[in-house]
Amino acid sequence: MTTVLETEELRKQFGELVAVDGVSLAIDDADITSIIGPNGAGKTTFYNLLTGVLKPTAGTVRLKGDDGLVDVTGAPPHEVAKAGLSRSYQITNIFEGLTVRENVRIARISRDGSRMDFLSRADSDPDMEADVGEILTLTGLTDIAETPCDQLSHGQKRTVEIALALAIDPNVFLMDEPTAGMNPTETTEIVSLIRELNEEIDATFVVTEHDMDVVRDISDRIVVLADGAVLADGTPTEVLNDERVTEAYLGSEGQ
Amino acid sequence: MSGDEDGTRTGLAAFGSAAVTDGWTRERISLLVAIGLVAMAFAPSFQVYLFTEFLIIALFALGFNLLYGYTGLLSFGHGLFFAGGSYGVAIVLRDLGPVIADVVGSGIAPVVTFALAMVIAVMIVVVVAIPVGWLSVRLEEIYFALITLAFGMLGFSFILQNPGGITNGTDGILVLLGSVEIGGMDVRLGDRQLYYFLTLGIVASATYTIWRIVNSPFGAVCKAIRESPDRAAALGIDVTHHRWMTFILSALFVGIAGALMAGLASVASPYHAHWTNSATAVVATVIGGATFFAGPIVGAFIYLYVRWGISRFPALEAHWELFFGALLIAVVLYFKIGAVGGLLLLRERLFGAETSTDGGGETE
Amino acid sequence: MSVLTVEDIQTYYGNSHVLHGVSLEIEAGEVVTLLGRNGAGKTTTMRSIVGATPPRSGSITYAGEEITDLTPDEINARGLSLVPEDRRVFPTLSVQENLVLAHNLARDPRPVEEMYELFPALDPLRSNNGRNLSGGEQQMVAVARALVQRPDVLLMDEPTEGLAPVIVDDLREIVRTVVDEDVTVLLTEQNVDFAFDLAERGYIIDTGEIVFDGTVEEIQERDDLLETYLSVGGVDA
Amino acid sequence: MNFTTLVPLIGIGDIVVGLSLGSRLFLIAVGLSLIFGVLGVLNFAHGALYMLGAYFALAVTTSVVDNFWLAVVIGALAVGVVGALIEVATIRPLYERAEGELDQLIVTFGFVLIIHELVRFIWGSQPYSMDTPALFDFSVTVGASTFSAYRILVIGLAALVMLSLWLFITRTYFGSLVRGTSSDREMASMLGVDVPRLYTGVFFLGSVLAGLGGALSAPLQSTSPALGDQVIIDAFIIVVIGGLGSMTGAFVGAMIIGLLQSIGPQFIAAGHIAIPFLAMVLVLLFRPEGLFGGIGE
Amino acid sequence: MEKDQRKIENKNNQRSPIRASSERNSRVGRRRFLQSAGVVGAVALAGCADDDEDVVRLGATYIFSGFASLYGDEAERGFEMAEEEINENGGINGQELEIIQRDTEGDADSAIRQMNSLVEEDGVHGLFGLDSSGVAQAIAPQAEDIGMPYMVTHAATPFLTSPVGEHDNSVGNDYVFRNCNSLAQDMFGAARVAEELDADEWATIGPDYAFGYETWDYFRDFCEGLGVDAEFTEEQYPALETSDFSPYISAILGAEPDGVITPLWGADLTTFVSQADDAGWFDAIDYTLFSVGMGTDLPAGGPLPGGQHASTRYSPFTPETDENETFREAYYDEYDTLPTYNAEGAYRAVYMYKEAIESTGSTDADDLVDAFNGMEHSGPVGDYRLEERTNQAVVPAIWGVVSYDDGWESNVLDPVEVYEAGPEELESALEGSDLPTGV
Repeated sequence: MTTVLETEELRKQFGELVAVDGVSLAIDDADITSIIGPNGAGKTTFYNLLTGVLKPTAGTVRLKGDDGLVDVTGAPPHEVAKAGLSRSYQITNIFEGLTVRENVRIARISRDGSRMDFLSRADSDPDMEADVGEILTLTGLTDIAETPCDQLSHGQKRTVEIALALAIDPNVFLMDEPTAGMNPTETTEIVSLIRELNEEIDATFVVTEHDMDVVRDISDRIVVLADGAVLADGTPTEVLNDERVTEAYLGSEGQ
Repeated sequence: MSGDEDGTRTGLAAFGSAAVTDGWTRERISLLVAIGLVAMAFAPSFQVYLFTEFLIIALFALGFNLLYGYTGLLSFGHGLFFAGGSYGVAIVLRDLGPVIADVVGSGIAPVVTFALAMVIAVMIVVVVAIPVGWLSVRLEEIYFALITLAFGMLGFSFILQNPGGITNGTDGILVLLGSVEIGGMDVRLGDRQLYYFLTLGIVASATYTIWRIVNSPFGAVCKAIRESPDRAAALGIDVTHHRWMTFILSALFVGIAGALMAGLASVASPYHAHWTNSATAVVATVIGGATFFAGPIVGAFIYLYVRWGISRFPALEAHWELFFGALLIAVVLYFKIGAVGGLLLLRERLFGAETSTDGGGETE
Repeated sequence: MSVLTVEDIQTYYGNSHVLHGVSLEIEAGEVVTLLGRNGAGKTTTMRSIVGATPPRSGSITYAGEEITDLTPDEINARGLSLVPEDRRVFPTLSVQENLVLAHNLARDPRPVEEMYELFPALDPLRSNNGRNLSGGEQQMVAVARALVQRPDVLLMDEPTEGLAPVIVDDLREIVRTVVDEDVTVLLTEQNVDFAFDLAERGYIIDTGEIVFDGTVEEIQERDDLLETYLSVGGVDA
Repeated sequence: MNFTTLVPLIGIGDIVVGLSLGSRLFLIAVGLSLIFGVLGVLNFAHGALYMLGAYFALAVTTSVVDNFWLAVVIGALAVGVVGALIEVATIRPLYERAEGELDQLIVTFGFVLIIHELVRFIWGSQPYSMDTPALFDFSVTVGASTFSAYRILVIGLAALVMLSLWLFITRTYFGSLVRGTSSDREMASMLGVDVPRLYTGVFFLGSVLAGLGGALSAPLQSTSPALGDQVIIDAFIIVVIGGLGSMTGAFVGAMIIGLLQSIGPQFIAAGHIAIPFLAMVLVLLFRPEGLFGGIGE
Repeated sequence: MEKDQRKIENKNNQRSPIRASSERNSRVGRRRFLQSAGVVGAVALAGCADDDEDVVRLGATYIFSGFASLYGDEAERGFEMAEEEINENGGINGQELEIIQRDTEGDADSAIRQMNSLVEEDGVHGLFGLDSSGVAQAIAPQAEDIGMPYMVTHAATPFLTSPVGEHDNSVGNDYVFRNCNSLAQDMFGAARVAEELDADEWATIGPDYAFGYETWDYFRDFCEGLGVDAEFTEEQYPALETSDFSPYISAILGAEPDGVITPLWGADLTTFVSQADDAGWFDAIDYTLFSVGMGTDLPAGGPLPGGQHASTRYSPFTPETDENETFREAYYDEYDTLPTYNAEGAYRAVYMYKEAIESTGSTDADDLVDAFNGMEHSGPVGDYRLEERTNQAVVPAIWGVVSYDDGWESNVLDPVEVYEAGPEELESALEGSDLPTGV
């Protein structure tokens, strides 16, 4: 097992508030790691630190590059993305005014480095179109490929979100509540999609999720964050039977 | 427009027959537009002038909209690049005209000079746009609008100060295109029809290029940035850098428009850099509809022809600002997505055709 | 006789269709909970009722009056107050100003001082600006700001989110006190136990549709519902 | 430029001039900033409203009642009414629009043209001058410089307006409504604030301030339809330097620009257009939010 | 307290702006409406304008919008009066005269578009107007290009009537004429005034554009040419539309000149005078020469302080001819104020076209150009000719002292001095200077 993403003593403070408090984690290649924790535990801030949206107060983030781990601490989001970290958002963040195909194509263009090509037609590269088609097939979006995204249902938008993350062919996928707001059928589909990708292309996933079924179902490993720090870390069986975790989730109900 | 015949002739013939046989096809419409544009040259002389000016303003607005409609950045200082184009041409013609005449001989000198002046003018614009854009794209939304306004006005005051005597201060610089002798005939470069065809050729090519750009991978990324800059960044797109590149491209096309204006109006005026001139592109774009490729063109048409229409009626002309202001307000209030949007909605009502608010014109 | 009736509302965000015909009936003095996972449409339902995101079709009636197309301030003036999910304490206003603002806008408000008795933790923070409060303190202000208006209907969108267990206990007591004064409450929660403690009836919403309604006891008995719609079960229940 | 003769000139007189210029600019900038801070509207017509203030005051003194103070008050209030009408009729429908900001900008730009033309139609293009109110119609000489006592009055009034506005916004209940609504319009509405009415009220207040600035300018400066054209650009610069939405910022920014315009030309003959814009570029690049924060700060 | 008295005088002068202008506008408005109705009709007749031989059409291009629109408004009074008079008296050669006005917006692009439209769409037979020198310089080659006479009635730069090639900036050609005095003629007069005044040190405060700089250049060169014993100390150029001139005023006051020449105009002049007054300017500086001060600012409400020197391109009282008196009285009846030079220039331009058309019996552009070249004409301003070489009117420079006239309820120049400013005078005074005379 090689480490593809590593944080060391990562810390983020907003004024008095310590949102992330010295998190050290090493994510292994081809694993699906779930990060869970109650609201306000620092999951979103942790994600923002990993992806370069926020600069950490202290600590480092390293990503697997061609020659071992590369320090990307404090790099802007687009560089982190290029270094191989792709994210999907908890609150859907896609290019609403464009069609599904255009959305995916843009991600593919970004990966391709043809961003500065301003004279050929965006849809003229057969290799790229084939790739885009493949991603659409893989994510089951082919039928609605030409629909503008602002006319999609919530579940479809979530899927586009994942398709975008997928299209830049990253080393690590960060998924912030990929099933949020989906109905059971859609959830099942997303879960099997993640598992499929994990098995077929050995993709590494870091997932936050509220739905414990999903967590139990897909995780190779679970990390529990509470108050900005790692409360528990291990296999699903270990973590889900940890008393501290139960407490953290149940709050006063445990008493 | 004319020239290299043989290969194109068969192509044109095929195109023409397709146009005639297939009903309201794209070919047929294009052919009609092309015929209309050529026929325009034989309209009354003033209409040729006005239409030439319209083409220039349309290019101005199209260049502006590359940055606004496609990348989401509202510039209030594109007059700077318009002035860059007009002054570039004026200065080259004034200071290098004689030198060039010495080199190439006086016969074709005006043509060579003007061509060279256009190229140099556009280069000057790009050289100005590089640092101005680099600084400006660090900001977004209203702040971007304000910093571009400030840069535009800095350019305006620079021109007024007449540094080293190159800009001739408030008077601006006269632009005299001269004439060439072809087969014993004296052909004036500034001749209405000739200059119309020249402008038409350049504006049509530039418009086609902009159309290609917005439909290119580069343009797709622009649209992505417009929709969601942070999402674009998360996909590995350097948003700031991409905006910078768009800024430069946008300035380049505006510079071409400015250069053409210098030739048409025969003067490079400091007011080309003034914010009120920058506002022309903004207003034309808003009137036409920023989300449509053709929006700025339609907007420029309305802008210029309404102003002209008003001037034809003394009672209106005496208070044209009143009517123009009222028109602006009416368009903004009653045409939510610009005149093009309004037209498409009308078409939808009449023919039941499907219309989407974005990209109607840009992908068809 | 229901005091608040939501009938078959369809609500959109832009072009995105969020609520697909939601109907609710709440009787005066009742405490009703609306349950569902993230993104199911709970918040949108609340926002539709208070006029922040008016439905495109369907109707909402309050005390016999159609309020579907009223503006949020008009609905507030009829006695409906919302504690929004994201608290939305005015960041540049002090705690006192936040409360006074709400107080002065209501027809028949409670005295502001009463709020400090209800939330003693806020007392020393009177002059602190909203943005300098912790999440829990903000939540208290948000609840107090709604209560000070002495609403007839109190809508609370996930009031326990981010609160320490001790404060959740306090909040439960406060809501009970309020309920005793014949206030009608509509409550959404992810913390189902909090909801079950307070509510008599509940609706379960999923992808913008009501999938179940019944008494709290009925819901509690249905493990399948809890599993499927509320991600409750196994370890964290 | 002869520096030796100029340097000793920067004395009280220049500072008084700079501050009085700054005071007039403050009155227009603070209204602009207030409207932007609460409504999010960049009101291009604010300069035209300033100009209207001067005309209304002139019209009152010449045809209604020859009392300067009454003219200033009536003029300012009348401008407020015009502003409120503009807001209700043409800006209110645009708040919910996706690209609303630009639409608002164009609409207010349209009003610049309309107000210009109406003023030209009613009063003609010729510049008018207004007499200094008798009470302040004397010159003050300090050292080498002589200036009108009226300038001191304008400075005092601007400071008074700043203080009252500050107290109004930070200390009163209505002020807290304004601050609350500016930070979270929807929440304010859900708590019972009639937001459209509050917006109209703020637009009215901002317009009154512009009208007051124009009316107070009338004795210092000639009144012509173009009075507001330059001023609105100065006001934009001030608001950017001070911070969009900030009253303190508007005050400090106005005084900075006033003093720059008063003292600057004596050193840099060629820079009077460029200097303010240069200052604006620098602020935008290094502190884009301006020197001060938002409403009430 | 002489200053205070002046203030009171000015206060008395000031008529109600509301009443005065509403009277004027209701009248003008009605006429404009009728005019427009006529043109709507004309347009409806499918642009038969060119074939309509019964009408003589002239295009009037002035600034009717923006900060300089007062010039357009003044000119409009002049040419409308001429149009009415001529048509009431049988028109031009029996043809009706129609004047079409267009707004140049003070901008070269617009001015050129309007000019082209007037010539090509309305078929005008001649053009007149232009306030801005910058615009006039841009228009000049265009007028030559389309071969249409252009009678400039206001723009004052000498380069406009200095034939191309004489100086780098010269744009004069056969088609551009000017019927009012130029900046060079005006400054010649100013130097003559300076010659007689007890002032050694001179300064200037002028608008920050070509007009401001050229005024100072010509003033200095004329003073030197005429052997005036003068030193030139301080120059200040505030931008157009400056709201506070005080810093510039203190700079000038600091240099302690004896005399100042200022070409400030319009709203800027009004602002300047009131602020200069507050700063004690008129106590500290012996002589202030207002070079365009008696232009649009002559009327009753104008700001010029009594006792100072001012020039005008036309004086309603000089020369004391019947022609001038008739014009003055008619104008006063119509507009309730004395005519400004911009009104007179526009008025006279129309009559110059009338005379040219009647003398040649033709409305052909080239015939008109020939008629104008070297034309001798007489108008309210007096008898003058257009100089053949430059097409510049040989009109005198008129300088005088501002004083209030109770009878006219207006500022006038009294006493007034007229300085002949023909080519000979200017050439000899400019010997050694590289500035062209433009005459």
